[in-house]
Amino acid sequence: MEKSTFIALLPAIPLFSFLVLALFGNKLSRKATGFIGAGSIGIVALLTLIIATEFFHSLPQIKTYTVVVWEWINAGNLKVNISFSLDSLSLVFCFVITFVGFLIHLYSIAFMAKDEGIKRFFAYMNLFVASMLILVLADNILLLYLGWEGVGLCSYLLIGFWYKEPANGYAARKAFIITRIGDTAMIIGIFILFITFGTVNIHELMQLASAKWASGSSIAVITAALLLCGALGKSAQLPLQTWLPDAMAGPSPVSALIHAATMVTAGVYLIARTNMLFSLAPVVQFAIAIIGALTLLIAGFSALAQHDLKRILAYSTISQIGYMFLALGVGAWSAAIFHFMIHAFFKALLFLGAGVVILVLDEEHDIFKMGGLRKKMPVVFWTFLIGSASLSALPLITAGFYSKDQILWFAYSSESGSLWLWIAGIVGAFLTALYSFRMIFIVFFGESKTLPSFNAGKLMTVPLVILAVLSLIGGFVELPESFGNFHPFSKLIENVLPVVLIKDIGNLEILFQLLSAVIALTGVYLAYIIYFKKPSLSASFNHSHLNRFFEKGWGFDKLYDTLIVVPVVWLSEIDKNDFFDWMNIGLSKLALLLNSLFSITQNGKLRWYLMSFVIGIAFILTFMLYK
Amino acid sequence: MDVFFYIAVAIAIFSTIMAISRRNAIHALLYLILSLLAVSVVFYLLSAPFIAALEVIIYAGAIMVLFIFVVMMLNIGLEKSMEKKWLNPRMWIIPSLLAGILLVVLFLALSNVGSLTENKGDILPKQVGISLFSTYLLGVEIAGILLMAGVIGAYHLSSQNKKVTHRFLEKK
Amino acid sequence: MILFYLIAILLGGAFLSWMAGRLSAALPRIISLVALTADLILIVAFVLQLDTLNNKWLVDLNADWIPKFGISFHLALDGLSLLMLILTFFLGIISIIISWKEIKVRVGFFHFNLLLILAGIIGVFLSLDLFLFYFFWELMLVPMYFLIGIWGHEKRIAASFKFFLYTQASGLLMFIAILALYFVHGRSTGVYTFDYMQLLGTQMGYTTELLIMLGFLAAFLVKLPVVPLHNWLPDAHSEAPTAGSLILAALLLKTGAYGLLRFVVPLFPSASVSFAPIGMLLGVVGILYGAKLAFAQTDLKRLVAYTSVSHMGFVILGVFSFNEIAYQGVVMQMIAHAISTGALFILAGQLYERTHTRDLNKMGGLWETAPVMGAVGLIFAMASLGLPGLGNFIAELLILLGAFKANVFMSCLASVGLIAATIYSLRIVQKIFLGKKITDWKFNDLTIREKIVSASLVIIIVWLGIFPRTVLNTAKPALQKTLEVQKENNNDNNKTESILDLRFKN
Amino acid sequence: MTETDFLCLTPFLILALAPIVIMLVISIFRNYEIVFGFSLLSLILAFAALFFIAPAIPHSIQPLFIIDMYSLFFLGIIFISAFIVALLSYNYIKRLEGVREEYYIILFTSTLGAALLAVANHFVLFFLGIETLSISLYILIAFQRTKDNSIEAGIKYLILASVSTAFLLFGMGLIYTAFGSMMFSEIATAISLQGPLTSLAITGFGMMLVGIGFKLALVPFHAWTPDVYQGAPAPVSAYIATVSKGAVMAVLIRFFFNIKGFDDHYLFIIISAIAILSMFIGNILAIRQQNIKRLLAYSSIANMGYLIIILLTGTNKGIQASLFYLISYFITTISAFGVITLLSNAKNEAEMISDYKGLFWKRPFVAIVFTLALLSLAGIPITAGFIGKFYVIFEGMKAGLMLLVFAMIISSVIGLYYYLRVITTMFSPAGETTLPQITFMGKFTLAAITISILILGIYPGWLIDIITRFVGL
Amino acid sequence: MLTIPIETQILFAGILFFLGLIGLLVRRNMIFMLMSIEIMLNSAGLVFIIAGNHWKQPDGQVMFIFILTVAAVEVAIGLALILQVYHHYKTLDADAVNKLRDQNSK
Repeated sequence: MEKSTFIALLPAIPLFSFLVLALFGNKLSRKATGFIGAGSIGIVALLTLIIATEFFHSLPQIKTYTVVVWEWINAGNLKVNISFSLDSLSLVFCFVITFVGFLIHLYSIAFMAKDEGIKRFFAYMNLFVASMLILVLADNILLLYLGWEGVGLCSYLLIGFWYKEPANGYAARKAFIITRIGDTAMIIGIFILFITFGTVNIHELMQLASAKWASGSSIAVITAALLLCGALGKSAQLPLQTWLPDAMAGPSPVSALIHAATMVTAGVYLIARTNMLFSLAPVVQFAIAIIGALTLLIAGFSALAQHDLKRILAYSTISQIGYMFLALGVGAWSAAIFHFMIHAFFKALLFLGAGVVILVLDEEHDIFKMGGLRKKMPVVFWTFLIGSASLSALPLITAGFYSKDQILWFAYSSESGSLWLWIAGIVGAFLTALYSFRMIFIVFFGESKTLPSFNAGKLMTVPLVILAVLSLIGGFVELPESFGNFHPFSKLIENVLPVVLIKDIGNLEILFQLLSAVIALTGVYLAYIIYFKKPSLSASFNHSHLNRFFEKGWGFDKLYDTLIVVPVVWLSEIDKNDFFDWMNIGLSKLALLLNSLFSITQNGKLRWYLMSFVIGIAFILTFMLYK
Repeated sequence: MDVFFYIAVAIAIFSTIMAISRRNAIHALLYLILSLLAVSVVFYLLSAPFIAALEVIIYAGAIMVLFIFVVMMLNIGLEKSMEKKWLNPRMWIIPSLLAGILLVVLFLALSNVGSLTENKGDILPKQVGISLFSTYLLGVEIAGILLMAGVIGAYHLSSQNKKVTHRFLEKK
Repeated sequence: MILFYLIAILLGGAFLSWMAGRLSAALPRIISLVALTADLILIVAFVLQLDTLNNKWLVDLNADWIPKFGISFHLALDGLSLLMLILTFFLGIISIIISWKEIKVRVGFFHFNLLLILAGIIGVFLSLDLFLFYFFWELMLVPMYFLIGIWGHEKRIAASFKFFLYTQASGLLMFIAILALYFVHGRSTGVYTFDYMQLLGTQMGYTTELLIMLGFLAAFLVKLPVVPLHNWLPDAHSEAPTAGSLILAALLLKTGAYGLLRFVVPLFPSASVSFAPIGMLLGVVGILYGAKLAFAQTDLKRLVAYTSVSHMGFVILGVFSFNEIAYQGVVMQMIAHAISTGALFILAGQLYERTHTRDLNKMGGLWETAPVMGAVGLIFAMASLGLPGLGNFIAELLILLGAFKANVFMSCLASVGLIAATIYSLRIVQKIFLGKKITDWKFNDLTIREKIVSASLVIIIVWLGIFPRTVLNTAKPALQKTLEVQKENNNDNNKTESILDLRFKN
Repeated sequence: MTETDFLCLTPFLILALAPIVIMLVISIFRNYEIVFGFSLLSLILAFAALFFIAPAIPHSIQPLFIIDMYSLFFLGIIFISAFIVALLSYNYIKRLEGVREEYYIILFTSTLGAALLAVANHFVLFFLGIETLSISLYILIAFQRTKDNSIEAGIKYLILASVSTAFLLFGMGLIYTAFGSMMFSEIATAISLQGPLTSLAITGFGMMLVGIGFKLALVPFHAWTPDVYQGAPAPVSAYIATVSKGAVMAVLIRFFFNIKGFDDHYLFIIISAIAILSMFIGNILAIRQQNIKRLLAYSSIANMGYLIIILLTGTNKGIQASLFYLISYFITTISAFGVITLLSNAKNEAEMISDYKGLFWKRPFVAIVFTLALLSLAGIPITAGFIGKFYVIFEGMKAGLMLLVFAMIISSVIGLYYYLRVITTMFSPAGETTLPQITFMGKFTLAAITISILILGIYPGWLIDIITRFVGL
Repeated sequence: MLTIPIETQILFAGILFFLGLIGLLVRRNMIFMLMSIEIMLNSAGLVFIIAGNHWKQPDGQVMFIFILTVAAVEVAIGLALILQVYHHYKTLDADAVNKLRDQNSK
């Protein structure tokens, strides 16, 4: 068998197990369900490894594997295949999806053990993995769109997994609809691409675009902007970020997999994938950087004000993806991907950890009702600490430091970078450290307020530990020049994505690194002061309006409510019964009116009839003679 | 001769007006007979002596007698008070107006005729007879059938029911 | 002759099942099932023995009917009609299966009407004589009217009246237009005929062409329906019995779309082009307005009915885009919408059978009671919002893409419909299956019979989503020919006559 | 009188002799069945006679008669309709109390009147025919003299018909004054010699229109129709709706086409207006009607409105269309009234729509017959009415009468509403009403009519060919 | 013989005709209505006589004879019916005989 056909198996296996679970789910035991659900992902992870090995073996020569599975659409000049292609970019994503995914699946077996919907859960999860793999492996943009929507669907299904609570359903729909808004813009962008170039193959499209479109031409800008809209929706960036915090209504493994590690970074993938297009539209690319910067700040502040453990993580996710966008915006492609990978490790870890906390505290989400958990669940504490440290980019030991620093550096140093972007990044980094350790101190230190009802099993802690290790050492695949100058990751990525262009500003990287390390540490220390040493400092802030403003996500929800939701609902209410119906009612009224009118003449009186006779003949004769 | 025509016309119109406006049925019928007689004079003047005779005999004679017979039979005199109520003077207005319009139309139509020329000569009753029994023979036969139908119908409709049910009982 | 047999089998089946209705209730069901299956097998067998699908007319049957007026009994089959035929037979079978338990009274007459409607529908899909076409077009109405009026829900009478009057009024306008075309053609060539093939490329003045086309449009747009003319649809759909709603939504509406493709575009090449902006606008308005109303409804069937309005907006949008992609999309939409909306109506029927209500506010949390039903509902809600991987996506994608070629602005507006579709489709799922349980209904999940129906529909919609080429390749030659004819006749227009010349005396 | 004359008069002679024979029979002994049988036989004979005279035509008996293919055709459909009405009357009349045999005598005289109209070529015959028909109809309408309704309908019809006859006569008189002849053909010649119509002649035509409009129940001379249809015995209503109207239509077409009335601008407008008014007023009046007989009356007003469109086409093809339309209208109306007749009994006339509640489930056969009849009236395909309407619209459009055609279409949609109302009532859940059993003969007749409705609806070609043979191109 | 123009003669007939019409419209008593009809028929016959005299043809008179016949029959049947009406309705008021009418008209 050709090695490349393995690629098709990647999405096929989880899809198959999804089918099995969906069709025969009720005949399977809970154990078998978990086995199939997690096992299939395990196999895929293994397969990814095999493919990766193969890939690395032939590295210098072959950059892309492609496999055509079947002809999908053939209409007019639109010819689309179900076909996958694998390059290093996809490979990184596949790796994250399958490995992190596998760990999360493993974790889920324990996490969902008592939930009656476990079969549904695993079915959806598997479907998600399949869709996500399709997304990253698709060799044409329509197939990518298929995966794109597929993950959206799974996200919807899993957010609303506990369907009995109407709020969950609301959150799920919100997520779907908001991302759908972005997707619609994106599909229009796809239309433009197809209409202009007559193909939907991403590779060809990019070639043709760079050949035919002038840089900065309006069509390129429009197309790039439209695709960006899709990415913004999916990756929960400004102004479409509001769905993600609500999406935490789903089970924690879902948050970990979909709303932290993989799906939300699809936007990053899309932009990276179509990077040439964005290079042709520098305005849009710069807008990405700005959006990223703004988002990371806004989300950072919001995270600081949250009470709900998972919402903190959610805002943190938004913020971190903001970093990735910032990186994309300044053309630091591989930095973005690097941060994506590291982020996947530590954010999955954090979510899983949070999941354990919440689970053992009987669905307690409020961090202020937790506390002192350090002793009671040491494994969770340590892994959570590692995750938070990585998130805060504590220097040297954490992977997050390497990835984030790279972004910060490029935010300033790349050709389109600027000081302002760097300042935003560094403020964000400070905020990150602050809220991360706010979490740690409030949840794990201090006096305990709620007692855990049981201890988490091995199946849950092992993935935590693995992820914690990855969060620590993951960063060593890419070391800055000032510190080891080891770049296998960016070399890998640069097979596909362009190299970041650096302004000629001399070797200041070490300075920036030091600065950010200090900032991160300051953040941690400040958190220690405010939230542990002198909680009164934070308490006063907790009730301020500003805090509430931050907590409500800067009022975006409210704004959208008044601007969009209220008018739409109003519109649908005022004309519920379809005012066109009045046309019919009017006509039938008219007919009935005429009927009653004419009916008067049919009153049975002979002389009336005679009168109508005579009037009729009078009219006829007068008309005929004197018209 | 024209004078006679106008006199006859005047009488005819006058008596017709009287006929349609009397409350008493018998009076009205007598005026009607007068009107028919006047018209028969006109027929005579229009070189139709035979028709004039027929008018007197059949119309004024037979048909009107039939009327009088029915009026007598139903003893309509009793309903005189009703007639008074029915014959509200205002009720004349609209019908007269309508008929007036039609008459004006007819008058105008006639004034447009213009080129009608008068032929001289008479139509003798003999001619009428010959025409009736040659050209229009089939018409006469049909008229016979028509009369037969009339007779049967009049018989059927006027015969009383043997079984008398009260009309209220007949209702469904 | 196979085409004639197809119709004859249905007619024969119709009368047989009516007669059999006196004997037992099961017999008519079996008879109609057999008749439809026979038809399906017949047509499939016929297709399988064909070498190629590339000829425009796969089979052509032409016989005199009323020669004095140039009316013939002309039936022909091409890829487009073939698809519609298979769809009709398949959904016919489905509609019989779903009525198995629902219809308890006057079973014989019910099946009589059902088969008669189907006969009318396939007649419409096959006729190549305009008079015959009109004949079948009207033939569908009466049995449908009976179906709604006898076996429908509470307000069935008003609904059936509305349905009948709307379609009849518009149909008569089309009839006038057919006659006008006949005369115009006869006058310019001396050949008085209703034959489609001969009427193609009729020379006429622009105004004449436009007016005649409007007559045709009236009928098709009402059937489709397009927004200001759509009022009959929600009533008819929501009041009809499940099989009735299914046939209405899945098949009857498609006759309108078919008519546009088969008649309006090739017969009136230049008028249809000049009408295109209005047509596309109507489509967009339909998409958005239908979606808006769908969102506001609390009656499940009514909601689905309005989604039909919205989805059919895509069809007209595609038809007036005049390119192959859009047309392929239209064909896909016809089929995918038939399956997905049909399935939703079936779902509504199943729910009604169990809960005796269609009120969404009384439902909620039914997933717990009926997960399979929920899953099916979910899939078709997803289909209806155009989720990739399901048939509707391909349809809407192709239509929007085609429309984008023709008119960027309209296509972008129409894309907003995708968002709107998301809103209402998710509302369906949420209101019925998710959320808190309001009532304490206890009922069974789908029975085996219902599962088979649902499963087959799910398989088809997924099949359409991932193997759309089955449909696309079949319809391709027919659509290409249509476009060719349209383009050809559009070029040589020496049009001098006007509609006023229609009056003539010899 | 030549031999050919006599030959050509055979159908009329049979029609004239039959009532006399019946009278003689009655005078010996009254037997309903014998009279009935003899009547049917005579009608069949009269019809058969048409085939014998066919070779001798066209033949005219100066000045009154003209017997050509056209009149032969009308004679045929008049005889057939009369035959079916007689057939349907059997039970209905039999159930009446008192003498009943006279019914058939009058049926013959009225048929004779109608037949004469079909061959009339002269005002005298026109007048005599119309009067023979009317006078017989007075009697038929009021035949159930024990019933208020019957008598009331009779007197209303009598007075209105007499007035209309007076107008007709006055109009004829004026035309005679204007042209010096009462023969259609001579009037036509005179018109063509004189040039444009004088105002006297136009006044005359206008007044004649009253008489004809009354008989055809065209607006504004329509008011009697519902009352008379309701009051008259059901078969008689059928007779009025078909034979009487058909015969008048026959003479109207002949006269109108002779004088080329469609060429006169004002006459054209007047007739268009009358047609449009008839369609709309007829249909609108019917929409809330609860009484089926009245409903059918209104429907007939509208249908006559559709039919006179044909007058304005001014072509032989138009006449063909009108003939087809008439036939389809005849069988449809007879079938509808036939159902009413068969479901009525001496005490209870099945005339309210509510009487038909649930008919579909109680008497499926009758209900289907009735449904088809109503659908045919509405012009829905597979029924004769559809082809009839198609034909009329076809010829109307060919002649460029777009306004009329559109009016026809819009009003027929209004019309559809009330037909549907009746149908809906029939298939709504069964009501309480008990309905009489239907005889085999009745069923057979209805079945035959219904099948012919269907045949004409599905395969009308042969009839069109026949009509073409009779009227020529 | 008369030297009166034919227009005047017909006008006379017309006056009689419309007088009859007025009578018909005004009177509610059916017997009077029947009488008015007779006036109208008679005046219509008068037109034929006038026309026949004008064209010097016997046809007008022949027509009159037929009209006479018909008028007689109509009167006979009309009176018979009026008798029946009187029996049924106990009135001769034409307006009171209105059982047959549209149920939704007053």
